[in-house]
Amino acid sequence: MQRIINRPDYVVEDMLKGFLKAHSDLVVATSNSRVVRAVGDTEGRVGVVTGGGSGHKPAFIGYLGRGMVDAVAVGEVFSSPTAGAFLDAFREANGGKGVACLYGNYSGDNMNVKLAMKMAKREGIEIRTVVANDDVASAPKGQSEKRRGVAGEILMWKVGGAKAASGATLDEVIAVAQKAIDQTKSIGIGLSPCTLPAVGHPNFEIQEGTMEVGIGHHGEPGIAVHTLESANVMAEKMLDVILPDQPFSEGDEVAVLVSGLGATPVMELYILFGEVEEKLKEKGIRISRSYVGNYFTSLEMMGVTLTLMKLDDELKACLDAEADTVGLKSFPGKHSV
Amino acid sequence: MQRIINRPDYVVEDMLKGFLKAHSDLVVATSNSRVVRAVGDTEGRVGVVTGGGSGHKPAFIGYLGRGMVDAVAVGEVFSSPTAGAFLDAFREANGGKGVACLYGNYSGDNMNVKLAMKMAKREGIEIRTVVANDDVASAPKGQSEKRRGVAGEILMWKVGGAKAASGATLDEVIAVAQKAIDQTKSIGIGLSPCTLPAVGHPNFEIQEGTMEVGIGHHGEPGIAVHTLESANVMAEKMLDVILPDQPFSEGDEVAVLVSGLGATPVMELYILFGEVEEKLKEKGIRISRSYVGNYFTSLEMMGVTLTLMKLDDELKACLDAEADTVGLKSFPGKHSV
Amino acid sequence: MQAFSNERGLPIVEAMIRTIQDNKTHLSEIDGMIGDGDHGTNMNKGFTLCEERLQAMDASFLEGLQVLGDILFSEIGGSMGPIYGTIFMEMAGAVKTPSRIDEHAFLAMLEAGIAGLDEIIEAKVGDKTLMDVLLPARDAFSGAVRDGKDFRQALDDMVQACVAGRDATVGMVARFGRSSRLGERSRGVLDAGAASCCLLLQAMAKGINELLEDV
Amino acid sequence: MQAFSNERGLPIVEAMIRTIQDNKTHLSEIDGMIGDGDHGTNMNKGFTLCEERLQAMDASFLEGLQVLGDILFSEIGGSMGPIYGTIFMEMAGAVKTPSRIDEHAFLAMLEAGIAGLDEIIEAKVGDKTLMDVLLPARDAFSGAVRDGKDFRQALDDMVQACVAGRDATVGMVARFGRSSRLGERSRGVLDAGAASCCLLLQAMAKGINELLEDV
Ligand SMILES: Nc1ncnc2c1ncn2[C@@H]1O[C@H](COP(=O)(O)OP(=O)(O)O)[C@@H](O)[C@H]1O
Ligand SMILES: Nc1ncnc2c1ncn2[C@@H]1O[C@H](COP(=O)(O)OP(=O)(O)O)[C@@H](O)[C@H]1O
Ligand SMILES: [Mg+2]
Ligand SMILES: [Mg+2]
Ligand SMILES: [Mg+2]
Ligand SMILES: [Mg+2]
Repeated sequence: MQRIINRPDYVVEDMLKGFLKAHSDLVVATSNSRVVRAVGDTEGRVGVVTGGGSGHKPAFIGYLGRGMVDAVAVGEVFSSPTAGAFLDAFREANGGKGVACLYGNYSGDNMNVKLAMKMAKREGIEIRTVVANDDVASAPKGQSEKRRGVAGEILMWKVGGAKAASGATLDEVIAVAQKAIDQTKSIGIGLSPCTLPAVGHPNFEIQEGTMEVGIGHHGEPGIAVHTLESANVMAEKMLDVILPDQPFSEGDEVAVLVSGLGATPVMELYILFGEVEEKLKEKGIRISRSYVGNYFTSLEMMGVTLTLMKLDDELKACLDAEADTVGLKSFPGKHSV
Repeated sequence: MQRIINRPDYVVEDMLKGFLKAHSDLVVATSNSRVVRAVGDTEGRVGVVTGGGSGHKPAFIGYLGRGMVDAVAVGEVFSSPTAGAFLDAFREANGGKGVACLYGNYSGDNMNVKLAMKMAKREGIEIRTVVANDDVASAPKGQSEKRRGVAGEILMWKVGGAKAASGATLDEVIAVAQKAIDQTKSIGIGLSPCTLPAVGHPNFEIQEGTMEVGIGHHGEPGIAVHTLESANVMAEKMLDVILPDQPFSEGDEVAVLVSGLGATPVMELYILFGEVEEKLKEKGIRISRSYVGNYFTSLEMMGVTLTLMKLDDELKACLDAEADTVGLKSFPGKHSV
Repeated sequence: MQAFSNERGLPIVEAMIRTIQDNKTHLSEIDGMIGDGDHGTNMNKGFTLCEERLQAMDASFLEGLQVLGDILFSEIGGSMGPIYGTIFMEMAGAVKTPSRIDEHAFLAMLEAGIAGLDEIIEAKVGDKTLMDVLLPARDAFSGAVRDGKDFRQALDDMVQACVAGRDATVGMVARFGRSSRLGERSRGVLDAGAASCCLLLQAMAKGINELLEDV
Repeated sequence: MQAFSNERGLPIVEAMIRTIQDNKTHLSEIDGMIGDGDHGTNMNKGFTLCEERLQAMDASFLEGLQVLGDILFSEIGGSMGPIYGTIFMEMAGAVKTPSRIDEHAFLAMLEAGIAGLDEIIEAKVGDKTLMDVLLPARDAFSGAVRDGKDFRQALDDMVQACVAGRDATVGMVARFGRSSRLGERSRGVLDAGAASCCLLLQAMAKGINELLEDV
């Protein structure tokens, strides 16, 4: 295990120490060592909270900041944060107008959020949730409540965060975040496993010369193991699953997010994006916002997730709104067209 | 080789196709397929050019954009761009006030830049260069002309780009870029090799359980191979080389850039940053700007580079100036303190 | 009628802590077969933190359960923190600080713990989770109480149901949690959560038994 | 006096292209011992592009060299593009489109190629680079001309010096380029650039020889 760590059981603590120091312009520690919040307050507006296991940098804490997320509950590597952390994140993000908890569909997160909401309610904090389920490979079309949340969460946070920053009500924030994730579909391809520092060896395998289509963000098995193919064929296989699911069709305008899983050279993410762009163009689907990079990773896994969001004017405005976070900065009026 | 590519010999072409599509708001193609330029023109101000081999994303083309680099010459993977590409980049960036070519000290780049400058001079374009040599491990202190340029180049581009954007003269841009790199020192630690797609196997080795201190951006041998140590000891070993070299000493204010080499989880970059911060504080050296992430990579190498820049008011102002590129966006007045 | 003193009931919680500590490796091994192999570690972390916290106070049985629940809530993420945290917090809050706890009070506690879970999980009997122990245990205990058996007998019935429920998970296919991803391949081994739940209820029963007084 | 027609001199450039194509694998193998094993590939790419470009035109010897230089300049990065690009561009520009090229003109071309390199590289004889072939070749040719030998004899002397220079690189430690990183370990094998430079000058000499006429 060729890693830059001190104590394998304390990587999250050690990481947070560095993160808080490095980004003191954007984030601050709170009384709960597993809750980080954005600088500035949410007084008089809706607060946005998320949370999840560690090991997905820049997710989750990298999206803290103006125009995106206000407080994050931080879990162990690949493990849900505690209910207590979610509760404290709710308290931190509460500015009197309620809190939108926008998180991913994993059973631990679901339980901890629900438990924290119960406690928060007793304190009079109004919490509503949107549960991201953009990973189309994680359950069949009819069973979207079983689908996991993956890189599409970033677009959900961006949209919900922009709406909250605009002074919208909790209902409005929830509605647009729900729309964002409803119109977003993702799929991953895994090319190598990853190793949790505390475990010391990979806990799943991907044979050299094969690729796992539909892999999850923690190595959850995909829908098929294929012989390794070219970027062109990968793009095709991914689109073949995503496009009919939404469906995305001729005349649609979409945002495309290609995220590396950690160890794949960014050069290759662009190669894949180039293939996706070509295929979408052939189908008459227009990409008007694009994000390519390591946006939501899985430690040092090799592989990629492809995310498409069907756009409308409201979603576009929210994507384009100014934001200043570690993982995503956008200037007003600046975007790919 | 678990990679997302089409044709191993055409990864640069395929990458550029995707890059240009994904970032059409920031960059545009030129008549030379190996030259990419920022949108907007340099009319009436100094243009900034750089260039180098591919495989270092977001370097080099990821730093094209407002407030940073105006045109980039793109080479094959880990290989200098052609002299022709540098010449065309000069032409693209020339707005009548001369061009600052800010690049890294590699023999191929040196030759191609010199040859291109000779041609440019014939066309009446004034070119001056600053050659980054921040990698202290690549030659002893007295022989800084032999030292390679690594991640410190990013700070040089940021500073030079900001100065050029402010309307300064070519002399002023060159002077501040030279100061930037003179006050910047870097060192890398390699934890795993990387594989060029066209070659198909790693062309150097790093034994499991060891680390190569002082490794170069293409796997150039470092100054020592040690048993793999904790992040704490890595930070110490790196600072032990960097600090006396500048020297950085008590009372200094510095910018710190921790860049992953590609496959190291970003979580670990923060762990290393945390250790560096602590050690610098003990020595009375104050970090007032910090950058942590995959800023200058080497395909899927595991490992990290640590870069320190000694700050003064002019350098700080240039680092903080607004910039809008794929690899580095900064908002005016927003920075770590 | 049989009952035990809430005031002097902390040894029951201590016995629960001990059984988790003693079976840490065993529980992780079971989890390792069809899960990620950390169930013993996860549980041990929370229960040992609780042990430390309790050393610094002079807690009753219900206060001990409350501390356990609080720590699971605030220190243990994943699924075990909220599930066991809910069970113990709800049990602790089910009865209003009585001086003695009889079988009716204990039944109310079991019912409250299970009711709390309703809001956060969906698993039922047959899904290969700790519910395969918890629900039959409650049913056995409440059946015994309904049938007029005394506290001691009811606890015996409960423990029998626990063991039967735990062992029944061997034949099941997991439908929740990490091992559910394996589908049919999850059949043939115990469920880790069922195993820990069985250990905890056994320790609870044994601890209560030792403190039971006829009143 | 001996000379060859510039107009009909393209076969010389074609012979140079062919020798690189024929020795592609060999050159990469040499580079593989102490470099990154791509010298044959790099050279072949540029020279083959030149071959294609020349097919579409009716070039003279000097125009052929110019095309070769241009292509190396614009299509080949790394170190070979600028080094060989400079040599051939400067050689092509050294003499003002003469109808015939004699030994004096050819010497001027060699001198110009080397002078161009001065601005971009520092390597001298003994540094284990192509300069270990190029500089002795020029010296041998100019010495022969000074001594009053004819073009043919001067070319023979040049080729002898090339081979000796190339072989001398075996005993040297590389001081420039990729293999210089190996220090002492770079001793014991040929330098790839020296090998290709020797091949090119040999092909050039042979090509010229075949076209030489007494005038
Ligand atoms: N959604 C769920 N509903 C009910 N029980 C669950 C659920 N998820 C997990 N469990 C229980 O948790 C146990 C695994 O616990 P543990 O290994 O500590 O957590 P993790 O699965 O996060 O590693 C399983 O054996 C099962 O009994
Ligand atoms: N700085 C230099 N000065 C002179 N010759 C050089 C220099 N760098 C490389 N060479 C020559 O180039 C040859 C290697 O060429 P090639 O393998 O094509 O390039 P690369 O080293 O970039 O892979 C070496 O054998 C040497 O003769
Ligand atoms: Mg686990
Ligand atoms: Mg487990
Ligand atoms: Mg090479
Ligand atoms: Mg080579």
